[in-house]
Amino acid sequence: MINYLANPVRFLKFSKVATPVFGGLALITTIWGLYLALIKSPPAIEHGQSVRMMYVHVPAAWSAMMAYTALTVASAVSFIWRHPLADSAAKSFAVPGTAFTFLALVTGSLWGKPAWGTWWQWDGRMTSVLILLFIYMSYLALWQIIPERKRAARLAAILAMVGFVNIPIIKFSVDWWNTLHQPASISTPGAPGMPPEILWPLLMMVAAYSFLFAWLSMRGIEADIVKSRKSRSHQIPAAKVIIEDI
Amino acid sequence: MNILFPPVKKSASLEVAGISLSRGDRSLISGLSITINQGDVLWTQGNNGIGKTTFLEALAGLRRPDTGRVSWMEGSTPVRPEKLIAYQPHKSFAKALLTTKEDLKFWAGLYGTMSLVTEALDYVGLSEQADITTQNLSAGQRRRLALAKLIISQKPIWIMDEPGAAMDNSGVQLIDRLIAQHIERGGIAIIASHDTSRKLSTQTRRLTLEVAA
Amino acid sequence: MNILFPPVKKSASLEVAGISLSRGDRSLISGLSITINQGDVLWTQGNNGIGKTTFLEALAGLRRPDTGRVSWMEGSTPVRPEKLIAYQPHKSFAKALLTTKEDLKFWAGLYGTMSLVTEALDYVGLSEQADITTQNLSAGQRRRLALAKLIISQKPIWIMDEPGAAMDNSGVQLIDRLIAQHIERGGIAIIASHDTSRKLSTQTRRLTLEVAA
Amino acid sequence: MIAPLIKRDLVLALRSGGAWLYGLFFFAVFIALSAIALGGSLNVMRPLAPALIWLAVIFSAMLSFHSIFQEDYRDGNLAQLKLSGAGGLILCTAKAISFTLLSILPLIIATPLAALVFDMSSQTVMATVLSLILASPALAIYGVLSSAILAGRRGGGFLIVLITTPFLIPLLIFGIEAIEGYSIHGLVALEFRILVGLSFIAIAVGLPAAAAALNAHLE
Amino acid sequence: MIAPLIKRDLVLALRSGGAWLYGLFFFAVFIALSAIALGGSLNVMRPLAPALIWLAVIFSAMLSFHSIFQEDYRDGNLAQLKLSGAGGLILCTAKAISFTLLSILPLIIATPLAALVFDMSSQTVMATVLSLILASPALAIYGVLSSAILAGRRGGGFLIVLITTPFLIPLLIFGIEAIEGYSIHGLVALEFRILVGLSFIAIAVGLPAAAAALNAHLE
Ligand code: HEM
Ligand SMILES: Nc1ncnc2c1ncn2[C@@H]1O[C@H](COP(=O)(O)OP(=O)(O)OP(=O)(O)O)[C@@H](O)[C@H]1O
Ligand SMILES: Nc1ncnc2c1ncn2[C@@H]1O[C@H](COP(=O)(O)OP(=O)(O)OP(=O)(O)O)[C@@H](O)[C@H]1O
Ligand SMILES: [Mg+2]
Ligand SMILES: [Mg+2]
Repeated sequence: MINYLANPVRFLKFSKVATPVFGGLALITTIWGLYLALIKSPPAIEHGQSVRMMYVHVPAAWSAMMAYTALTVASAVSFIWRHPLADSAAKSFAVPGTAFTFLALVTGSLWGKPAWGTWWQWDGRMTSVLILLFIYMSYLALWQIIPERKRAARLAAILAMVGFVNIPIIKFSVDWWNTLHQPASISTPGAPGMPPEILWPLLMMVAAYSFLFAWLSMRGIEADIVKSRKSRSHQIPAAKVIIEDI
Repeated sequence: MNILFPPVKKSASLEVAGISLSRGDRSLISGLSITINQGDVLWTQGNNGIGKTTFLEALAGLRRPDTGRVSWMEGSTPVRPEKLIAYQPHKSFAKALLTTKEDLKFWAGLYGTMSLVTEALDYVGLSEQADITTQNLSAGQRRRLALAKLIISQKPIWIMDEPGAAMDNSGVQLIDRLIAQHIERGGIAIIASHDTSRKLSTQTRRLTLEVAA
Repeated sequence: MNILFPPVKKSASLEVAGISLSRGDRSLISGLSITINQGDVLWTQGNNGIGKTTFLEALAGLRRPDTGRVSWMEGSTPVRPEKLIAYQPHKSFAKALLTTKEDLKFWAGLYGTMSLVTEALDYVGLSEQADITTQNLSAGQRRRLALAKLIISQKPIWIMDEPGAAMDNSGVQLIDRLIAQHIERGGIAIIASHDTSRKLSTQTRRLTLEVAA
Repeated sequence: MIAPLIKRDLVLALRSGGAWLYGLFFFAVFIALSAIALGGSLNVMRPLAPALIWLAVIFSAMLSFHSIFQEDYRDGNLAQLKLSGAGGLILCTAKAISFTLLSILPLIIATPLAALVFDMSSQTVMATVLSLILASPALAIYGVLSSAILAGRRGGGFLIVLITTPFLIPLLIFGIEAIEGYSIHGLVALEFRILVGLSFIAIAVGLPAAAAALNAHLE
Repeated sequence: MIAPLIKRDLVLALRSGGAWLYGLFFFAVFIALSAIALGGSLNVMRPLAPALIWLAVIFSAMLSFHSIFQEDYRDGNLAQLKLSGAGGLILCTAKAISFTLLSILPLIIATPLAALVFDMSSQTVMATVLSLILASPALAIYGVLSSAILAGRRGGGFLIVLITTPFLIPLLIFGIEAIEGYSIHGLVALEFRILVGLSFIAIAVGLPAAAAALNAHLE
């Protein structure tokens, strides 16, 4: 499947169908999820109405990490096989990834005020998510400042792979540092679990974010392919070569 | 002088198979193939901006061709370009704050040819400048220092980008003499130049790049 | 083309009175006097490292002679060198991140000759490269850009340090044509060069620096 | 004459892939790391906030000082600028203005955001911003001066720190004190007037000195 | 192969008119200005001292990062080094070593002096020095990595700050905590082991990544 799609022409053919599908699914799940989250679900006992922030915050945080993982995989493929499609993919994963990270930070900090009485604390999780934002930003900036595409792709891939060490740090920071932030309760196997009226909207929002991510990435890849084609089409012809003995 | 030019031990050659080169969105060379063997001199000519420097960089392994490949051969085994290539770029790459001799010695240290340093400086006519920092060298003296680095590298393939620029007459003669001696011992020279190409060995060729119609 | 070479308004000249120049502890030129008048071409020749560049820098007012003095005259009044001199150094001084056109426009803005930019680029053969950043120019293209800067400066005295280095044949012809047109309109050209000096005006002189016995 | 010079610096900065943001990033990282290092508790940090912001500005400006003339000197543009007739004073003024726009202004704009992190009172933020604005001519001009003195010296960076520190210490001291002064006397606080005075001294003494230093390199 | 590379860096540094002292001066100025900005009372400063010293080290190292490969890239030496057969890994190791010697070691030596200013207990000084020594491989290697990624980019400086910050924050946090840990557990404090671990990760991941980045520039 991946091998098949690795050809840009076939990829474009595939994405012509897939992109609108992802877009549609994103739209439906977002509307449905928001309805469940904001209207249908009950306010929490300790957090009151501000619990609704969870439905935006938690999936954003998860998606940010998921996007980074995808970015790392694409970067590894690009680095090892020098595949241009993997470059486009990596670059396209980074943009929504940055947005999700930013969203997680903002919603977290908006939630922090009612929950802990402060917008910001330098605790392990917040700090490591802030670091994730820095890494995403450096990654995108690197693409910007290096004009030669192939070189930019390789260097950005290296940065992305090294930066992956931050992901386990985010995940386990709550266990390593003593901290304000909520330890994992949903994503821990065997945990008591949440009541379904909270779990369902959450899962729906997770689905919405995932489809959104897929849709944005596909559009990014398509645009990138088209752009690199266009620049190749305006060419002065190559020089004529004459080799002779003297 | 012969300690500067001992015979090449293993014969080297360079195989270029259908390479295409481009810069930005401009394609410069497309589908070029050529084999360069022991004892060859190849002059690369063409107008400003046609792609000579870009081509030489590809031959030196400093630029990956868009398509096609360059193979560097020692006998009949492919090796890494580092084993074979010495490259003199447009810009001399002397460290401004080192003296001429220190700069040369550093490279000799890497190549394990420390014993050739004094001799090489003398050969290119920089003995008097040995102890001034390279930032104070004149334009031509800088190019001469770069020539000395070719010598001490003791590599079989020399790639030279307009070695004659900013050189006086004796300098141009020096270059010819250098190349001739290098070929005689079994080396290869690839030169980009706007001067007329001179026959410096029995196997001298000219590669001309021309604007396509 | 004539808008690029309008006649010089006030005649300029350059008086060198017994200057001595040295670098570090090396004395290069001692007690040199020469007067250079409207319509003069002066070729400066000599071996690498003899002191040509150092001499030109003194003429441009960028280096103070140890003894003696250089006077820059407009008619018969001495003026500051900035009023008269345009200088093309060895190294081209284009800003790496500006495009060719932007770089030229910046200087045109300072000189108040914005209307000449497109024409000048065309004249030196860089129209196609107008929109790529100067870091991507080839060696010869860089030198051509420096020539365009001489033109748009509209200064009467041109000082050129080896303008022919790294230039192709058409480039060398371009330089000759440029100098001839500049002389025709009443300018002065002082050129350091290793090529043979060519007679480009009725008042062409050669200044040769040689190693003293 | 001055406008194209400033414009070129701005274009080059924008073209440089964000190099002009260097100072801003350093500012942000400085605030962030200081907060982490000092333990992150707002109670410890709130009283230190104006001082930390002032330090961040001083250091991040200092970092950009050495590059003011360096590039132009190295690539031969400074000599050409001299020949173009743009005098030293014009050049230094242009550099001071573009430095202010590119390297100081972003910091001043970012200050209210940094203040958020420290939970500063809006009055203190006002006073901090004001003190920075009043001090910025002096900051820029001493940078231009030291960069002009050291243009083209390889590794001038460390000397820049050494040369500018004596000039920047009074700015730092009065800048921080002005913030306190504001809470008592408001805008007429003595320290504000001292800052203005320091900026005038910089213009009257620092700019001509910088121009002279520049000319000394080119003859 | 590695010795001549290190030797050249050292000679160039000594020849550069003191550029290698840049970091040291910055360190000193940072300590001095912080002391001034924080009001100069020992009671306020003593508890903050380890944090301030760590910050000074991190910032002054950060300042020197961008120059690690910049000059060699610009003047064409990096390409020539590649052709000389000195592989990326050797080159990066050499640079990390010379960076440690030139830019970190002087700071570590200066730390006891800085401690004097803050009137730190000798035990705390010991712990501070130790934490810095253990962290220095990681500090140097992340510098080499970011400089390798950005070699030759004009104005890469600001990105250096951005790229290295994520890697330096853990060092800073554990470095400062190690100093506290030492007062309780002595040398076996968990944080010391974490610092050693971070340095090992840097060697295992950072060095090869830096070598790969360097090669990416030259192909
Ligand atoms: C800017 C501040 C914040 C940041 C950067 C942040 C970041 C994150 C991240 C990265 C996760 C995913 C962790 C994982 O999958 O293990 C997460 C999950 C979560 N966050 Fe936050 N957060 C912030 C503030 C808050 C606040 C104020 C609250 C509520 C009081 C909160 C409640 C949660 C909850 C309940 C989860 C789900 C944990 C789980 O079961 O996995 N967060 N946050
Ligand atoms: N990003 C880019 N976009 C478009 N054209 C580019 C780009 N980068 C380089 N070029 C062009 O590619 C060519 C590179 O040529 P190269 O330096 O190999 O020329 P050359 O034959 O060595 O010329 P010279 O004799 O002047 O040294 C130049 O014409 C240059 O203008
Ligand atoms: N500090 C110094 N000590 C000794 N000699 C020096 C010093 N600085 C420069 N020189 C010498 O002064 C001379 C400067 O020459 P200049 O650059 O003017 O030569 P040129 O005639 O332009 O040569 P080219 O043709 O190579 O450009 C060189 O020989 C150089 O070695
Ligand atoms: Mg070329
Ligand atoms: Mg010269």
